[in-house]
Amino acid sequence: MSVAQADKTGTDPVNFAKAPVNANLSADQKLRFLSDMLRIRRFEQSSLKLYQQGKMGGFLHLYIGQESVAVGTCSLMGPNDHAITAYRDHGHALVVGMSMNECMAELLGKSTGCSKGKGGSMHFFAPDKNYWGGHGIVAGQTPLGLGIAFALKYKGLKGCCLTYLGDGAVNQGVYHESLNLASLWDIPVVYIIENNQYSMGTSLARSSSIKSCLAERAEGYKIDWDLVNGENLYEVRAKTFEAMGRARETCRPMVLEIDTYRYYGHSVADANAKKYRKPEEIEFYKQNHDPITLWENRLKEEGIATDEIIAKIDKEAKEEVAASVQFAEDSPLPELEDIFSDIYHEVDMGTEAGRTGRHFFND
Amino acid sequence: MSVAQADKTGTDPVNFAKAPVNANLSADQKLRFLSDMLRIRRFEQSSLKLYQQGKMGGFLHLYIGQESVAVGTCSLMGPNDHAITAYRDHGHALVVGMSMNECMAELLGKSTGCSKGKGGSMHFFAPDKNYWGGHGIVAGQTPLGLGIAFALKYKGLKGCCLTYLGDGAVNQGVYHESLNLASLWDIPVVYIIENNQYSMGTSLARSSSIKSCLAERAEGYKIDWDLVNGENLYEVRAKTFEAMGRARETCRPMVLEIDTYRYYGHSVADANAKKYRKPEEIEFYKQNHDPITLWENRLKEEGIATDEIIAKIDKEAKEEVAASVQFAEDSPLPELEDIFSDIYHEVDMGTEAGRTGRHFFND
Amino acid sequence: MPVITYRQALNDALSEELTRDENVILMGEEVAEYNGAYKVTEGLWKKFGDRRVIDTPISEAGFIGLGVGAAMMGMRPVMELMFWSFSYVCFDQIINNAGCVRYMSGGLINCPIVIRGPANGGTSVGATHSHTPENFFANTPGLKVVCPATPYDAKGLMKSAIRDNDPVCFMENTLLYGDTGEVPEDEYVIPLGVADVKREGTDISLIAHGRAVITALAAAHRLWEEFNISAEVVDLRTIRPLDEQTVLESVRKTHRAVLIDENKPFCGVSSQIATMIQEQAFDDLDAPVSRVCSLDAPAIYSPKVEAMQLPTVDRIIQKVVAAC
Amino acid sequence: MPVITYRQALNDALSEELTRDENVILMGEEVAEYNGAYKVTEGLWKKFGDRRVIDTPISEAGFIGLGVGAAMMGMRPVMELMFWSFSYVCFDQIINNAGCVRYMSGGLINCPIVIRGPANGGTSVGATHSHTPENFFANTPGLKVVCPATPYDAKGLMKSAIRDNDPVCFMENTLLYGDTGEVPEDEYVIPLGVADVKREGTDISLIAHGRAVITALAAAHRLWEEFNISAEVVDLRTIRPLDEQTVLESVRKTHRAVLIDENKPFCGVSSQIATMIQEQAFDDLDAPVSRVCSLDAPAIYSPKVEAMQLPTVDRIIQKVVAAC
Ligand SMILES: Cc1ncc(C[n+]2csc(CCOP(=O)(O)OP(=O)(O)O)c2C)c(N)n1
Ligand SMILES: Cc1ncc(C[n+]2csc(CCOP(=O)(O)OP(=O)(O)O)c2C)c(N)n1
Ligand SMILES: [Mg+2]
Ligand SMILES: [Mg+2]
Repeated sequence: MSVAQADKTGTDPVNFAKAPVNANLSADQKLRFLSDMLRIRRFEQSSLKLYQQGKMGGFLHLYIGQESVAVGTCSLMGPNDHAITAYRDHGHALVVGMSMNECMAELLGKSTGCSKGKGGSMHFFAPDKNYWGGHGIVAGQTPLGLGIAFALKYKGLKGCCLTYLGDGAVNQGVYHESLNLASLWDIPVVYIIENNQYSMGTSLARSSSIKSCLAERAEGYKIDWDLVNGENLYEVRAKTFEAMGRARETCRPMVLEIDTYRYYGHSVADANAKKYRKPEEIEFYKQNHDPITLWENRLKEEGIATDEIIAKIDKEAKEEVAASVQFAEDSPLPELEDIFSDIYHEVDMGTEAGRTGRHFFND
Repeated sequence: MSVAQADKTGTDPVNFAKAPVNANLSADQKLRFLSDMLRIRRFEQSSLKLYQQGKMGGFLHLYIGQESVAVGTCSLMGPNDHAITAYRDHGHALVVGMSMNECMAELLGKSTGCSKGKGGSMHFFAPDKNYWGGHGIVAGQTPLGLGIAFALKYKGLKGCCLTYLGDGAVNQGVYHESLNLASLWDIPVVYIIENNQYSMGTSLARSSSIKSCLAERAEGYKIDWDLVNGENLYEVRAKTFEAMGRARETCRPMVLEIDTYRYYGHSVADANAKKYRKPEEIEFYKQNHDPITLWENRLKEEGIATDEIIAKIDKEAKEEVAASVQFAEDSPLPELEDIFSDIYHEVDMGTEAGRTGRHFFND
Repeated sequence: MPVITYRQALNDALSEELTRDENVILMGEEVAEYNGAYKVTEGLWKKFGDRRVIDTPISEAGFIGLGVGAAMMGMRPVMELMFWSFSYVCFDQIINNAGCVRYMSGGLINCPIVIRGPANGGTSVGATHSHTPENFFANTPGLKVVCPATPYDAKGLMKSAIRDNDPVCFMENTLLYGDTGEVPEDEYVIPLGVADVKREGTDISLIAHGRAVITALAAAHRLWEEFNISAEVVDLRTIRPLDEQTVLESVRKTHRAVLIDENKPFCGVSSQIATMIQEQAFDDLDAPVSRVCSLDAPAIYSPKVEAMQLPTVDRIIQKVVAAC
Repeated sequence: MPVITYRQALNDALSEELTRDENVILMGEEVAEYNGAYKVTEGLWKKFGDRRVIDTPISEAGFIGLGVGAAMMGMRPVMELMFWSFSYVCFDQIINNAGCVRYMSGGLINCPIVIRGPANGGTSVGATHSHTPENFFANTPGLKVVCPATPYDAKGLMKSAIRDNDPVCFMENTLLYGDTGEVPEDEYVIPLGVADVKREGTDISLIAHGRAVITALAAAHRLWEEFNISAEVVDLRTIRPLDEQTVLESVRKTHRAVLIDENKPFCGVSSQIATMIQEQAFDDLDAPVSRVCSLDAPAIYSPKVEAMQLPTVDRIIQKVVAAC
């Protein structure tokens, strides 16, 4: 059933700021959210430049336009809460606390990258920060998030796993298998559909047949669901907090569908970025729904931020990015022999198991 | 939306016999349904004996108890209607018109079998009768039925594909992918969930988390669905006819969930057949819900059948079965070289493509 | 003869077969309105419309299964996998339904489907997007596997694959899409199961498929220029059916073979070729058959390093010099 | 020493490891209340309860993915596939998530999962249920593959597989579950990557894995009795990591090898072994390495005929006699 239908306490549009999880926020915390959103945007803007300079390979999926989703949801993570997402993974990575250095170095394929240059843009990981990536196969991460949450419950830890997927990913069967398992076994997983309305060049209407929304499919599995206006940081936090709380306390899963929008193409290689979406559409979102601008205005209204403060925060973000670019550029590439580490744990550790028998079959 | 909710015309429980598709049935047709159900049951009862005599290998999944579903639904197939099911495929095969001879011979692995002894119990096929099998991988047939229906629409033929699956099969992701595609593209497929309440030893409650029923998951895809009491042949036909009619006329898919029950184990090899279900439960169904007994009583009430007529029909069925056993026993096994035919069409036909390059790599 | 790209050659083949046979349709993610993630289907949606060229949701198991069902009904679906790596989410549909339905029906059904898309490493898209499963599908009796290396072969083989009455896995390469070559304007087809000697030689046979053929040709050139070694380059073109004769004739002439294979080594295509050669040409061999495969690790992202993970001209030359 | 079945040996290994390590759980279709489709997990649900031994819906991609996620968190899930054939509906989860997550995370994550179940033909369950994908998974760096032939090996290898910190594909055989053999009562483990000479011989090496080892031993017996040929039988036991040394030592001693492999021939495990032998023991070979594989067709149902589709003692003897 839709939570919105069920019970509106604390989720009445006008009240999101008053929701407990938002009401007690300090000015510093609120400014931190702005800083985090700006850090994501600035990080990606220069990564785009580097890509265009030919300093990266493969794919680069930019998160710009969706920052409020990662910041709003990941800012709620406690010590036993975990997160896992798809290939559009830079935003979540920075919010959970990964350094720009390790992330930028990964983009440039350097050995100082978070994945030692082996994963690239789609594969940022930080298990020490409860961040499990970064996955390239559409919806392939959806049962992994389920398993992470299963382990939490098994170990008796009160936590949940935020498991992100896109509006196109909902049509991979494994997501449905995961929903049934989550509900059948009471697994504390919170699925977050980041609905940016397109899967590559395909609009939601051309890829999904739905009743009223994508999250509603959860009904068939007796899973609660809710719709979230992603441009409103307070709403994102209020509704996600509720879902996480229920998961932690009752182990019940939930599906949140968060409306958002990406400004750039599906990936930087997307040649048709401005064909399947009218430039006016993109402009309209930038003008009226930019999550950063909206949050800045909100903070100004609340008297927390001034143009000066905002400029200062932005300047710090840009400086952090610049430093990370420098770090990445200065970092060494992996060596040829590095190709053969990080494949088998036993081999890497030089255990007896890792030394017994032939593991690699190079001519 | 549930059709039952939407509109009850012609589907009001008391009226199934009066539904157009049943009202005009001749006595012969009604007796034919009885004969078809008895033919399935007698066929399978002796196949069970043969299995126990060690004359078969592998699996034997008996349909006994579910006969009214195959008879009720397949009896509605017109020239452009097709059917495809899983491994519990004997009943549908006999109703679409496959001969007992070719079916029994297939069970014994004889070259006179419908699949020349290459497919076995799980793989009966008769494309000339619009019957596409017989598939062993749970839910693997669900997108195939979609493709058959897609081809019908593409060729401009007014027909549909009855695509059967079990209550356990609904938790394979590919079924959900198929539902989305069917609705998104208006494909005339009718999914029929034969809900016999168990997938092997697992009850529905232990395998599926649902709101009210399995078919209801179709809601999330904007697909109409309905529940059917499988023991009532009139109801099965009335509701299936409605679904097929809509599919033929509007190309809209539908999901029907037909309640039924299997008397025997999951397969004859099911060692626990009487452990996960109380013998009383099985007895209860046999006593109160046997589709054949219920139909016999109905025909008696209608003055169409007498004990003599029923006995005669049953006798004919048994004789047909006995003859098919004889035929199967007398038939030859495939030759060793037959292992290498029916793999590549081009090779079998001796075309140039079939003669170019090496196709088989036997030492 | 006109010189066109590998991409254009495929596009022409698809366009000609769509025109030729009403039963041919194209289906896949972004193949229609988007013109294809790698533009192989560019312009075909405009030309043939919604009915013939169809965009799908991200449901490979669902739409590949749909294609198999439609093929059983006599259609000739040409299904695009944006990457062959994504065959791993529809593996069952390809192997069990496309590959086994004819056998399990005792020959009552055939399945004239083509599944196509790129299967290659070397583009820094990471381990999950760089799989080369030609060995998996060629392992499967009932399936056919084609890996063209040039525009000419790509067009002629695609037309044969579409007209073939059995399921064909057609594996392209994103690094070859831009390569150019002569392709006749007149209609032609290349039968499956016929290898092609891309360069004649007398001292050693370099046997390869797909992009490895191009690498082998570059190596052969340098071997001649720098080492005076005359290398023959045999392009398998199709993996199953396999043209063993051409391979054996070459080895019986040169008495030496190095196999170039972008597959991972363990049970890669080259392991089958090596096994076949040593079994059928044992006495003709003056040296063991050796291999140059992708380095045996998941595909590494780091672009410069990944370039060294695939078979390189230098590694081929080392092997050849060692064998001669 | 007690004589127990292959099934019981596996059951004992699972029970001991469940007792030993709280992080070990069993999960799969019908593994708990039903005691396992093939009774390998019999009694374990009663003994360890709902929390440790868990029945799943028919959602392989979902629950194998769940197991991978739980393993990333430090659990040691032992996942049953009722048949390894069903790995084709969760192929992506096994190869991309279990197999690649360590690499793509630069070694930050490891995945101590065991995926187990039977992988064999010969039981008339038809083409879709008779797949033997050890070559597919062993092709994949990041995965390990184990194929035990005897109760003793099954127990010792299962315990090592569960304690191993990398993903292990453990492939059993429904035709071996009832086989009996001596298994010590005291705790023991068999390291992965160590082959076992199951019978010593001097004239020819028969190299096999899984049930083919049993067939090879029967052939070796008759070869000695009837032809006075002394055949050595090498059981690979694990496919990856692979004990090449033991294979090469045997071949260097006998100068001849016949590979027995229930895999399909094209790129089957034996193609890798043959390639390795001819490359590393070329000068020691007095005859080409030859193979006896499953006949190259989908598994036929007809029981008597299917028995001939797998490697038989007669086919082995023919090959050996031809090679000697
Ligand atoms: C199984 C699979 N199929 C196709 C792809 C190629 N692909 C990568 S992202 C993508 C679109 C996904 O869209 P959505 O789920 O909406 O996420 P978004 O990119 O909008 O964040 C596609 C088709 C893939 N990576 N994996
Ligand atoms: C992908 C896959 N997983 C598991 C199996 C083994 N299996 C065969 S039938 C079955 C139970 C299916 O139950 P249901 O869908 O309810 O159909 P029913 O047998 O009741 O007709 C299982 C688990 C299989 N054949 N395929
Ligand atoms: Mg999207
Ligand atoms: Mg059932």
